[in-house]
Amino acid sequence: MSENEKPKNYAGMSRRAVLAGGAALSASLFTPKFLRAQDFPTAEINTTGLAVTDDTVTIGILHSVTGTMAISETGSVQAEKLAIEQINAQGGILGRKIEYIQEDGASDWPTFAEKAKKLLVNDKVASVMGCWTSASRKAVLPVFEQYNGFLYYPTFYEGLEESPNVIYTGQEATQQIIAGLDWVNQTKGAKSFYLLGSDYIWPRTSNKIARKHIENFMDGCKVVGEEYYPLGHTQFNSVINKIRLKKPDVIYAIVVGGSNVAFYKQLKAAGIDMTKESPILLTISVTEDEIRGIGGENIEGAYACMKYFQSLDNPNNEAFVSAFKEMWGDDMVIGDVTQAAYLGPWLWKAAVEKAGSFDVDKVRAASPEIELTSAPEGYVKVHENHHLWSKTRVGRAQADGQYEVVYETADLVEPDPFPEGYQ
Amino acid sequence: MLDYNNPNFVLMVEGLTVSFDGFKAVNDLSFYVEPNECRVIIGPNGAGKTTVLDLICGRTKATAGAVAFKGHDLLKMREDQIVHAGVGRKFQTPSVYEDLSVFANLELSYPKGHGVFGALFFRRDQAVRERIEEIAEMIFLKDHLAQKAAFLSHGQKQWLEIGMLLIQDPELLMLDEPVAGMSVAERKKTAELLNRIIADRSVIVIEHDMGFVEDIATRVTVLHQGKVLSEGSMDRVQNDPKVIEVYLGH
Amino acid sequence: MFSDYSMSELTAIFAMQGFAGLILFSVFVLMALGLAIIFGQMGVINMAHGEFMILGAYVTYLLSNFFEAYLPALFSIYFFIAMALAFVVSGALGMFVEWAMIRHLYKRPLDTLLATWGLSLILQQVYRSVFGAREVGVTIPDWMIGSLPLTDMIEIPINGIFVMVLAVGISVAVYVMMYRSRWGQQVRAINNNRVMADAVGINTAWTDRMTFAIGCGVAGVAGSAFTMIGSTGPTAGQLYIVDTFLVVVFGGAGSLLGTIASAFSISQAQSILEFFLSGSMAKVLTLLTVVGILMLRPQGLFAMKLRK
Amino acid sequence: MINPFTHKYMNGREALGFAILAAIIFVLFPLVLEPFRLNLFGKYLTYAFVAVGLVLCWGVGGILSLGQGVFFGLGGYCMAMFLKLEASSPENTAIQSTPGIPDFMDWNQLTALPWWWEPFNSFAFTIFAVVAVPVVFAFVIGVAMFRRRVGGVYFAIITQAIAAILTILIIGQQGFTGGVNGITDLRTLHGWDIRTDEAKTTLYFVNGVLLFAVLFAAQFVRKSKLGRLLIAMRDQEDRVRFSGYDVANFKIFVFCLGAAFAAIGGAMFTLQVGFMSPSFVGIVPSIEMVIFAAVGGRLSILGAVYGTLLVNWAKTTFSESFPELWLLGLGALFIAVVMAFPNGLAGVWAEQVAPRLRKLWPGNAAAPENTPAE
Repeated sequence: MSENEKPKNYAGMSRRAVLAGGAALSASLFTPKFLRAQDFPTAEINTTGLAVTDDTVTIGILHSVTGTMAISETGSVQAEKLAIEQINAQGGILGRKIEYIQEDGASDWPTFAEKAKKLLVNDKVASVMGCWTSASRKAVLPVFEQYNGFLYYPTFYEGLEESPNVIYTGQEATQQIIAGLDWVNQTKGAKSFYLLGSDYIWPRTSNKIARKHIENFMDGCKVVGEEYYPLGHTQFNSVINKIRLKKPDVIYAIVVGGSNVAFYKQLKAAGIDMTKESPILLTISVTEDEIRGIGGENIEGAYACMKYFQSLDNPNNEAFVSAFKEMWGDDMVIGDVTQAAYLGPWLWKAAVEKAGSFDVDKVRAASPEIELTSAPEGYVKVHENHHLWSKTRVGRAQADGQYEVVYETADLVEPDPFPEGYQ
Repeated sequence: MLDYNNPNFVLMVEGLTVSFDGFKAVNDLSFYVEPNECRVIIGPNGAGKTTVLDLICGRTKATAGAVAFKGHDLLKMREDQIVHAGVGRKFQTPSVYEDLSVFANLELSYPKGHGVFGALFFRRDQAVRERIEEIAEMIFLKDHLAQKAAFLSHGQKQWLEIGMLLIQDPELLMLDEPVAGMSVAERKKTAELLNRIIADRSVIVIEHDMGFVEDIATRVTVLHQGKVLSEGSMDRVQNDPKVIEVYLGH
Repeated sequence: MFSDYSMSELTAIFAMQGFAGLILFSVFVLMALGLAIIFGQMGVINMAHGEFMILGAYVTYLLSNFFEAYLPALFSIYFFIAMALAFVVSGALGMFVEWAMIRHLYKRPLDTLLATWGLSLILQQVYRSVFGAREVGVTIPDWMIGSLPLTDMIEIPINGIFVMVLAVGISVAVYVMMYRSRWGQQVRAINNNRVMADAVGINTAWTDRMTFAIGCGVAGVAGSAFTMIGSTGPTAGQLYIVDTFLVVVFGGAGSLLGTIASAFSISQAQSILEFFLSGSMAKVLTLLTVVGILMLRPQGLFAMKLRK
Repeated sequence: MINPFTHKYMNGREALGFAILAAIIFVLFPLVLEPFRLNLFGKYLTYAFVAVGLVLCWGVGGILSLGQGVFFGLGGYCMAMFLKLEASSPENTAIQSTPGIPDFMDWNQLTALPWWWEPFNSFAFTIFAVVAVPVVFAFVIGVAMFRRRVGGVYFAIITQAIAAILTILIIGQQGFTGGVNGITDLRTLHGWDIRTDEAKTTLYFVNGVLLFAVLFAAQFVRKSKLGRLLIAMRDQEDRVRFSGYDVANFKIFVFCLGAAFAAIGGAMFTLQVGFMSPSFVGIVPSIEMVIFAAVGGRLSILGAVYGTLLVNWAKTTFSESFPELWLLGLGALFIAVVMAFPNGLAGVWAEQVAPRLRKLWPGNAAAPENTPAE
């Protein structure tokens, strides 16, 4: 991890600058309440023996920093650390500084379960920011439920889950899919869709929802192909030929990891110029992070459906992006999940303060209806199903690796992890 | 058509042929071995001597021909089945289990417990021990039973391998250069050993050492380019002009 | 599935699909050649083969950055320099690895497997520490991207042509080296009988080192070429390892022609299956067929029948 | 030198080695480790089953399988299927469109339990299947490969490919297998909650007892004539064949035995960890399991257990404090164990430690297990 993991200016002169930046940010955006620790006696706000002292509270960060998933999870770790830093600069939570214990899931699901258990049982952390893949979340879920821990999970995912011990700060599948499909249908007149994905649960579930929506809710639209390639597959010329044969209006791609890079490079090499929009490429799996590996010039013109893009034009986001770059380096890019990870500590802070307690049961009870006006993506709110209300946005990839936001839903989209009519 | 049950011969080889990518290492070879005969096969390098043994014991698959042993069609059998039928084979370079003791080497060759479960539940009983000691005595290794085979001399390894065959009491024993690398004294002892062994069985030996061949051979077959060049008693073969030409000619 | 299409459309698709098969074939050949040299000629199982490829890819990445920053005028041809450099760098690392590790293990092929697996882990971590865990984007000169329209409907990817030309070129070079040069004779002599080769005055130690280095160097070139079609990250090398080994083993170790024939049959099978089935099932079926055939014919497609 | 005329199942020194390991597993660990760590060690010990099998297959028999994860996984999946069915009672799954089937099936529009899941409602069948399914699978592979005399490197590469195929299949058939997430959220075994600390401690001991059963079985094989035959086969396969043995049968047997051991480990893994996923089936875990055996000493049955414990403990410890160093360490370990310590811990013990101990404490030195040659 080393290089990416270490704050660029941590050791150097500008640590103060980071804090100042954080403080400035908070002063302008996060209505600061100056809470003093002595107003909240430890015994009262922590009745379940969590790692809370008179001036600190310990939380866990649980991501992969080694193994194949380290590529993806790095940004989340960075965002969570930034949020913690900023919260501390603002005086912490209930007057207590946040300390964190970071554990490495090592891209290995039992390790995630093992480390989750360590964090909850040995370290008694008050909450955990962590996990990225569904598999790792599924692995830790029983641990969190058994030991009554509280997890903030940042990734957009397939839904079909609603745990009392998890707050899902990313989108469940319908939030990411439906608005995008409607948009491409209404503004681009797209009628036929070719669904493509890496072979595992998220792309399959997402494509299932997409197919139901296309077939049942979009007039005259149809799916002309659907298929999956093993994770790590690097040869897409055959499927590109099939796509040519079917001539879909939209290629709906949910390819992940190293396959992503191969897919877009080969698509471009095969003469499918995405800037010509024939066919249109719509994806839900490529954030700014992935574009760095793919190369902006190879994906220019593709559309992505997310809730957040680094280029979002609002003051919250400007402050967030500059603080992030200040902490981690100017060459950093921020993707959808990174932003969602950043929300975790803030949502927890808000919930703890609303509950006036670190006790998991009280935080849980306080969580629904928590609002964050200061989120980089704009206003978000916690639904009682533990997911976030958030807007869906469509961005168009540029050669410089950023997205230009071309559409956003007028209202917040309600999270619906068990969508009726889509199963 | 070969009469597989012809009682006059222990081994009948007819029309045996094998080709490697077109090269015929053994070409339409026929010979017959009688009971209690010691047949020595000689021939220049590359004559196909070792290949013949390989073909008989199933190590190499023949392209054409027939090999009959006591009513069995050896060409249709697996190596281990051929061994069970009563054919033993010693290799050119001594191949013994170097990591195991002499005792264990002989024990593994003891003809009992050859199935998976037989081996798993094999007991080292009195009969086994006595037989092993008997053989060890015969091959001059009685005092070396506890030794790791790796520490034996080259000649001793040759003997051990012969012993490993003897313990199975085969009816046909095939020895590929049994005295290679032995001292003169060891050769003498080996010749003695072979003469004792022949009493109960037939033996095919490949050998270059003519003195040794004279000591043991009942009959000699000379191979050349995969074919029989000459066959008969030592004297007859030695005086055969074709043989002389091959060995001395050009 | 074809009833809805006109004849010309179908022709175009089949032409392009045939081309896709050829590209896959070239990719397999490039992946497998280095390994075929090392495994086939030396009997060494190099599990770090993928990491040597990625080293070539990283060299290309560094060079692309260098040219972008300092020699933008020459950017359009940097790729050739990068491939040459990838050969040298991977080859040099290969030479070092042979010296430090492999030469002690020639009699223990299964142990080379474990040791080189260890090496692959180390290299992965080194890449991660140096280049970061994320994939890096390698900028490809413009002329190498895009496609050549042959007819209205048939378009041929330029990088595909490039990979094919490269595969042919390297195959010929390796063939000449192995079968037409004195050095190749020595390598094969060693492969047949090490002791004898030593005795007749072949410097076996040096020849081994060069063979290993060249195998790794070819892997580096392959990795460099793959920046056009695949990803460059610390763990990307692992994606190739199973396919590569199967190609070499299926072809029959020790036979260059076998490797090429096996790359051809596996790639065509996979490419055709992928066209008619879903990607995952195509992959499973291809692998199963290869494993099945290997069970029936363990010596591979083209192994020579030898006297034992 | 061992007396060649006696043939004992276990000599005094080996017995002491077993006793010490038993003391460590059954007394020391439960006393000094808190439940969380104990469970962790229980998980490590499930890998030891695989490592012991590898000692027989690879160290003794010379057959290197890079697909042991397949058998570990199959055993684990069989157990997971039973537990998942129990966790998916119609009451627990009332919110699904088809209650009574596992949740992942419901998400994948399955409306009935696939027929091949049905038998896993029975615990007796499951226990049988845990061993039988992997063994049958190993038998098929073994017959196909060893009858055709595929060995050595080729066998390693083909088993590796099989591991890759099975992983792709399990991930691709997610409606039937749970896909990449695996079979998760396993709760009870015949109504007994396996997630509590007490249950995990109990399972730890069950695991320990099973491990010892496997160790005794391995010791029996090792000391039998079959064990010596395996060594003989590894070094002089032709000689064994021409001593009248059908070599393939012995290889098939030991490969199946290794598979059975791995499968028991897999089932215990599922019970103790609470889920099973394709990430234990693939190439990487399979190769890591080889290193457990190699570190312990590829010829030493007890060494395999120590090797497994040591590597996993190091992995947990290192990745807690220096995650980036772990891969370097693991890689270096692979190389070191091949180049410098081919006999692993057992070799170091027999060559370095034991002689010194004996000097210090004459006549009473204990060796976990001695080096092989008999």
